Amino acid sequence: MAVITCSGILIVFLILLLLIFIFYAYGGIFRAVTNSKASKNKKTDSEKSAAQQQRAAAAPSASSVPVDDGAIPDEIIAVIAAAVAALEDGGKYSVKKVTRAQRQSGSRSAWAAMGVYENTRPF
Amino acid sequence: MAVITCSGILIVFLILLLLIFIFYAYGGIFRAVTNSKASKNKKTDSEKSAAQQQRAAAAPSASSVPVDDGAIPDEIIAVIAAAVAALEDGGKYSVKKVTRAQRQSGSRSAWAAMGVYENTRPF
Amino acid sequence: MAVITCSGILIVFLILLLLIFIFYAYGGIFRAVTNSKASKNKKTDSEKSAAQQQRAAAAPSASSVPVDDGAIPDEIIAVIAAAVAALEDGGKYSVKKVTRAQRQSGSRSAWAAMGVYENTRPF
Amino acid sequence: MEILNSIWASVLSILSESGLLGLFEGDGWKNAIMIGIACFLLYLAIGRQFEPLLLLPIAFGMLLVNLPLSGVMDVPTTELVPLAKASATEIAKYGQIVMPDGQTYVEVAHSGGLLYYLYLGVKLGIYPPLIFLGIGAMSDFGPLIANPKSFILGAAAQIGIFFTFCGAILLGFPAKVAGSIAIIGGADGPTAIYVTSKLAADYLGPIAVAAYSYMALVPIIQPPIMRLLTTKKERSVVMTQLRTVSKTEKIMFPIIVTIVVALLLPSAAPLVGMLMLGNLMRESGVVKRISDAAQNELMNIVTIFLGTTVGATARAEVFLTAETLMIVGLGLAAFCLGTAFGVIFGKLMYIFTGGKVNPLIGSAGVSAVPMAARVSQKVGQETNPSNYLLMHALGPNVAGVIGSAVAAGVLLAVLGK
Amino acid sequence: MEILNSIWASVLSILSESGLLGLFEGDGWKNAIMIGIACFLLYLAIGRQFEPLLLLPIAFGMLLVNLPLSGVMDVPTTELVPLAKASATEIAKYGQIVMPDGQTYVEVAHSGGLLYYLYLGVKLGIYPPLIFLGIGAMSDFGPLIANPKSFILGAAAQIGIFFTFCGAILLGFPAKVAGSIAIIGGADGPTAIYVTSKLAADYLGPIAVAAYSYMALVPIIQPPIMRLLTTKKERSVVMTQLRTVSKTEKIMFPIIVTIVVALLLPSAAPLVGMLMLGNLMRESGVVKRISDAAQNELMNIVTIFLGTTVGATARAEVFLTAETLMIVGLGLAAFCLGTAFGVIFGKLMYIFTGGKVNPLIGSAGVSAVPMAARVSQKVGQETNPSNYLLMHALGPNVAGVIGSAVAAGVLLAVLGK
Amino acid sequence: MEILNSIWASVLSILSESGLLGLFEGDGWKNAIMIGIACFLLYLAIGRQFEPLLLLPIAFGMLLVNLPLSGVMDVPTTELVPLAKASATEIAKYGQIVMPDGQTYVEVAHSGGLLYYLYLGVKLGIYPPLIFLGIGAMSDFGPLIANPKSFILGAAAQIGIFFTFCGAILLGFPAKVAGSIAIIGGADGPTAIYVTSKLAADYLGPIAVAAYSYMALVPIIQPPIMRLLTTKKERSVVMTQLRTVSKTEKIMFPIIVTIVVALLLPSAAPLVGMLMLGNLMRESGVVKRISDAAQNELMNIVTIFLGTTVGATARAEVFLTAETLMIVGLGLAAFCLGTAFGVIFGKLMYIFTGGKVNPLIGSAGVSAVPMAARVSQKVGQETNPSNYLLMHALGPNVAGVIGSAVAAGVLLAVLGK
Ligand code: NA
Ligand code: NA
Ligand code: NA
Repeated sequence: MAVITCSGILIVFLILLLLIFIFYAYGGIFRAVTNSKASKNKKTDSEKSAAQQQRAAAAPSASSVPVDDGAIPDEIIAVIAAAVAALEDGGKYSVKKVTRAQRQSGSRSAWAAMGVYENTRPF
Repeated sequence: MAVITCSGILIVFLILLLLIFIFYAYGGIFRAVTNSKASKNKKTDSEKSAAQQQRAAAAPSASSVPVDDGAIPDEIIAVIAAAVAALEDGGKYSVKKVTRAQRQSGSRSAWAAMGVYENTRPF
Repeated sequence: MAVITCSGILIVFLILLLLIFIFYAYGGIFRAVTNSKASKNKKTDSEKSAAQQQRAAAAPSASSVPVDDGAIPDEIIAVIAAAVAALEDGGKYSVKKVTRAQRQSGSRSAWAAMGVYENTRPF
Repeated sequence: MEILNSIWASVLSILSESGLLGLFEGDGWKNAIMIGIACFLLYLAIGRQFEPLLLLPIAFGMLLVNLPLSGVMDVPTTELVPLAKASATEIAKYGQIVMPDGQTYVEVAHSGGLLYYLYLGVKLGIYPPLIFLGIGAMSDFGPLIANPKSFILGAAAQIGIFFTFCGAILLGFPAKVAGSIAIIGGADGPTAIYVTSKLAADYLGPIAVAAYSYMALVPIIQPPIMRLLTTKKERSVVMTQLRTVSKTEKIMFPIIVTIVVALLLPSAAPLVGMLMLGNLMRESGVVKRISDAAQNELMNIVTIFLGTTVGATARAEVFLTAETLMIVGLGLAAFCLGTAFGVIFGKLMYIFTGGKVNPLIGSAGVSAVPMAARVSQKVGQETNPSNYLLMHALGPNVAGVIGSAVAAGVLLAVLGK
Repeated sequence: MEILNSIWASVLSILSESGLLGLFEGDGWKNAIMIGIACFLLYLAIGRQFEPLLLLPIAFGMLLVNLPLSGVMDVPTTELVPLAKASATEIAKYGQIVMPDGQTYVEVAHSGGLLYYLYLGVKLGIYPPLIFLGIGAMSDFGPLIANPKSFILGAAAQIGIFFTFCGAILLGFPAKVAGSIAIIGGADGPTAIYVTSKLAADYLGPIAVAAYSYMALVPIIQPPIMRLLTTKKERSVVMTQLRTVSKTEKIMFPIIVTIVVALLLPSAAPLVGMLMLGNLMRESGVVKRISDAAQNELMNIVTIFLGTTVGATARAEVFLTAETLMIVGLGLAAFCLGTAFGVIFGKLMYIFTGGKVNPLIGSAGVSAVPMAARVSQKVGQETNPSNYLLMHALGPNVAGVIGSAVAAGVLLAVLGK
Repeated sequence: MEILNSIWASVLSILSESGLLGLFEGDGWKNAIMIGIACFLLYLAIGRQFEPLLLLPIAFGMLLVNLPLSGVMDVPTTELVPLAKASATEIAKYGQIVMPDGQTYVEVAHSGGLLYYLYLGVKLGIYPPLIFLGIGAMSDFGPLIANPKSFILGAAAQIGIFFTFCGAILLGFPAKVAGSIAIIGGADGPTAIYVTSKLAADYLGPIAVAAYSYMALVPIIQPPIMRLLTTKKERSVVMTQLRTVSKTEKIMFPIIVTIVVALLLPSAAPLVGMLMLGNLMRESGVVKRISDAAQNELMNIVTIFLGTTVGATARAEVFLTAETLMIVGLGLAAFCLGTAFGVIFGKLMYIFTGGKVNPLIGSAGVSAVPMAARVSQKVGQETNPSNYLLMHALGPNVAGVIGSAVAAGVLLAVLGK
């Protein structure tokens, strides 16, 4: 019993310690690689955010509004966010999704049909 | 056969009559309790709607704008719609849905992650 | 082996050729029928779109905005559509859905309950 | 040249094993008729929108199973292949057995048809309670809680079930089949399928078709009966508004109903239990995720499987009989009787309450939610255009769902041994 | 007159076979108590929102199975009916067999109860891995990848499991049951159910109820232990921000964890494998359709089935025993020990890192995602209101999920033979 | 001290039973290679987006099953435990049997692995037709109805299947395996899996991987063949616009195709029937609920199960053989031949219609919807940038789906006995 207990604890630790080791090693490599990339990315990021701040300046506190879905140009999102923020007045809501209109099947053109198939092709 | 028929009908009635009896008794108790509560609630309700009317007055015709998801005040939707329209300027997108923010995995902050987990915690 | 191969190919072709034959025949009949109907429909269609254009006149090119879900009064849709359309300027996308708030179970009226049941009646 | 001959021979052999010939051999003409019936049901489902969510899959299942040799409902079988004729893989997989004749065989397993496997959910009584779970999660029992005497109307409309049971016995049906036919009068699809799968699975096809057809015909079948049995004065009664029902009452309702019904009538437990679990998930307000799943993904998937496989039980040999015609007739009788008794009890309530109850809401007790309630509303407005009976009719309407589940429990308890 | 008598006799006979009488016969009072417990659990689930997504179905399953004769968990059976008593349909369907007594019988099959069939997914170990698939698709292992030493805390919080195993053995439980009780300390519902279904399925009811109750009580159980074991100075440590984790790292994480854990501990493969498959679907970003399905439709449906059927294992005879009380006690001990060891190892990390680690994040290692991490955050803010530990606590928190799956694997490997 | 030794011994014993050692014993190196292949396929799925919706689960299933001892695909077994060694619970649960050796045993049941149970849906031929149901509900057969002669191209592109069947026979494959390999040329995943599960289930792994890989490679494999076989003049043909198709025609299409195909070729009924039921649900417009369910929740869930379990059939001993290389080669040949015959028949149509048909749409007949149609469009625009062939290519494209289901039916009819 004591044997099972102790060996059980030991094995759990051994396995998770092995994972720690692997991910430190792996993460180290990655950070090295990523850092060099990141320095480039940061620049473009900061440019972007500067632009965003400027634009958002009209509407106070807009910068804290979260947005998802990359498909929509940032500017539009920013404006919507600003609009929401301007009126929300400390409220709890924000834009969840701003996506392309997805049309109903009947009126679907060939190109739209493509879009549907695109998701389903593998089957 | 006639026995099955009649006893069947009898049992159906017996069971449903028992349910009637239970829910009349139960409902009677409840109405007594609820009535006293209701008189209080009604007051706050009328106050709320008064406040809403006031707020809506500021934005003309906004009150008639349809909204999905009751969580978002009407005025905000109207402004968003306008904002999108204002900037789209030949753009291809429009407001599909305006709901509470549910962020995508990538950019999710710890607090947003909480929100997701909240739903899933029991598992 | 060669027998299986050739007879397999033959059968595939036989079956699909039969389908071709059926659908040419069927389609021929249909086109005949549909053409006569279509000529009538076109007329009503054009009348409809004329009416729509009139209504949309306030907002240029609004007539191209598709709308689904009958639940929302047309006027309201029209206003939103107009707002979007006014700026969209010939774009390809549009408001996909503007629906009524779907209320939580508690506060649903009898008529709203109908709507729910409507979908589920067959069960 | 010879190869061309053998190719042609091979093509002919494949086609000679096709189902087309099956239509012209033996009882094949029956299958042809069944295909025609399936197409007619498809027309009713699509063109006339007769309960399309179930009638369309039922009709398509009927179509598939009656295309000769399609094998979609084949049961899994094993075949004794002499050792000499078995392949090495087969021997490795299934082993060898020596049979009493002294020969060695390999017992090769052949899997069943697609719809056979999906049909297990009907056969084992799984799908109907799952659909009831979804219905419970969609249903608002508020109008019933506000006016519990609606339960009487929900009980009265089940009387037709038991009278039809009598009739079916008198027409010579065995008791189990008679019970399955009678339950059509419950005007509740999953209940009818559940009872039939337990008592007389061979009759699933005609009974399901009849049940869903009559449910679709509620707006045509009920009004004449309602007008016949009521006076103009009765029909124009305006009922007082229902009280509001608190959240706690709505939460307690499914728990109490489950305990009462399942204690008194255990055979109704699966149906009533799942209906009430669904409703509890809905009214509790704390498990929206799974309440939505019960109403949507689970119910939709089960509907597809249930409809298609119930349709696939309608093979020509069991469907194309005089019995089917009798079932259709008895089902109609059950339905009309249910409506009539609902209205008659409505009249009794009109009398006993001194004219406060409009008897038209009684017909809604047959179930067929929400169409029957809407019919009450509509017939009421014919007499008094400003009369809104809908909310009051919803009480008997949902009571009818519970009522037919209870009636199903009685039939299963009495006949199911 | 005579017919009225026989009708009345028939009604009495049906009611005498009802479950109501069952409550007053033999051990029926135990069922009555179980119904009371089920209602209390429903109150906890709905009124107090104790893990309602699972506790509500569990409690309802418990209610249904303890209504006498409801039969919802009946196993399928076959009955030998003497040839003379069998109906023609039965003979055609089931064939005849000659028994050793020389008589000819028909072996009639009776299908099982609804929940019996749904329970197969628990019994065969299918549902818990599928729920892990969904959890994986919902989980963000970023905080763990950014700070791999969180794994130590995720391991430490499992120590309680093994100590409780000792305690359960000392209290006289057989080894397999002791392992199932101990895993409650893992604070992970599907893991507890998976282990118990493999080792001691009879104890599913009490173990699942205890596991989910304690998970719901995390905000009440943990803080006192955390405050007791830490100094104010320790609790006020502000941790440095975590580095960002690249997409590639997030994609490699589930693959590496699967290979390492499943290679070293094959018995953990189903749980860890599915958790990581779900996470890979999420992080890959190329299979949104099925990643969403795993998180939503699949998980919701499985949750309904899992909860209801686990509850339905809680029959009075296995639940109303002194053992259940011991299980509740041992489970609490396991939970508290897990929290304590997490905090203690947090203190060790505080010491070894020279005060850079706040020991409060250690308690999050018990799993109970994300509540335990939120508790760390909250207790931290009591001391230093501007301290945001949440992100750092999420690392041990998700490590705890992997940790308890590994501990489950160890228990299955050692006890599961 | 002694206890430390025994703890250490216990740890070593657990690790010695781990799968890690399995990689270095006997054929374990094969598993290591398979893990590498699985990781490579994961890279293709995620990094290169090769049909990720199925290749990702397939690769992960392959990974799991090749981690030694993970047991995820273990079949359920029973074990004869001598009475003395059985526990009381086991004796109560499984009963006792006296074996021919005179000893009393308890036959203890061990349940199978997670993926074994999920795999039953593949083995019994359930998943592929369900996916076809979803595809049907997603597909618009309008372009095919508008131009029925597209069926010829959909048939022509299946010729490669039968030639490859010849080739596989010549390379020494048994007929059933040859048929399964050949169906890769149908460029249709579920069809390939369905045929293989019926004819040669052991080959599911390599055949599924090959099928989905080539489907992903359509934009790379097809264009050179298309350019080689057509002249610039042919490629620049602009086709006249397709007529509009009425709703009634779209509703009749699935009914007629089902009846014709299932009557002539019953073995194609499950695939074609479900494809057409899905399409009927879509085009009828009256059952949106279940049409959406077929396209989304049902298809997504089945995709997860299908992919993972098909991958889990790829154990080293069946995958790491010269046969797999041949399968990959034959599959490629089948694919190229299919494309070529599609284009060649396109040329014939070009000739017979006096240049009204662009032969490039022929290659779309291989299925691989909609990628193959898009390739036709793209190659067409290389020559004539203002040429829009997409809509015209969609006709042969969806005809190819029906065509390969018919070809599958032929193979099953001829080889499946
Ligand atoms: Na009813
Ligand atoms: Na844990
Ligand atoms: Na094809």
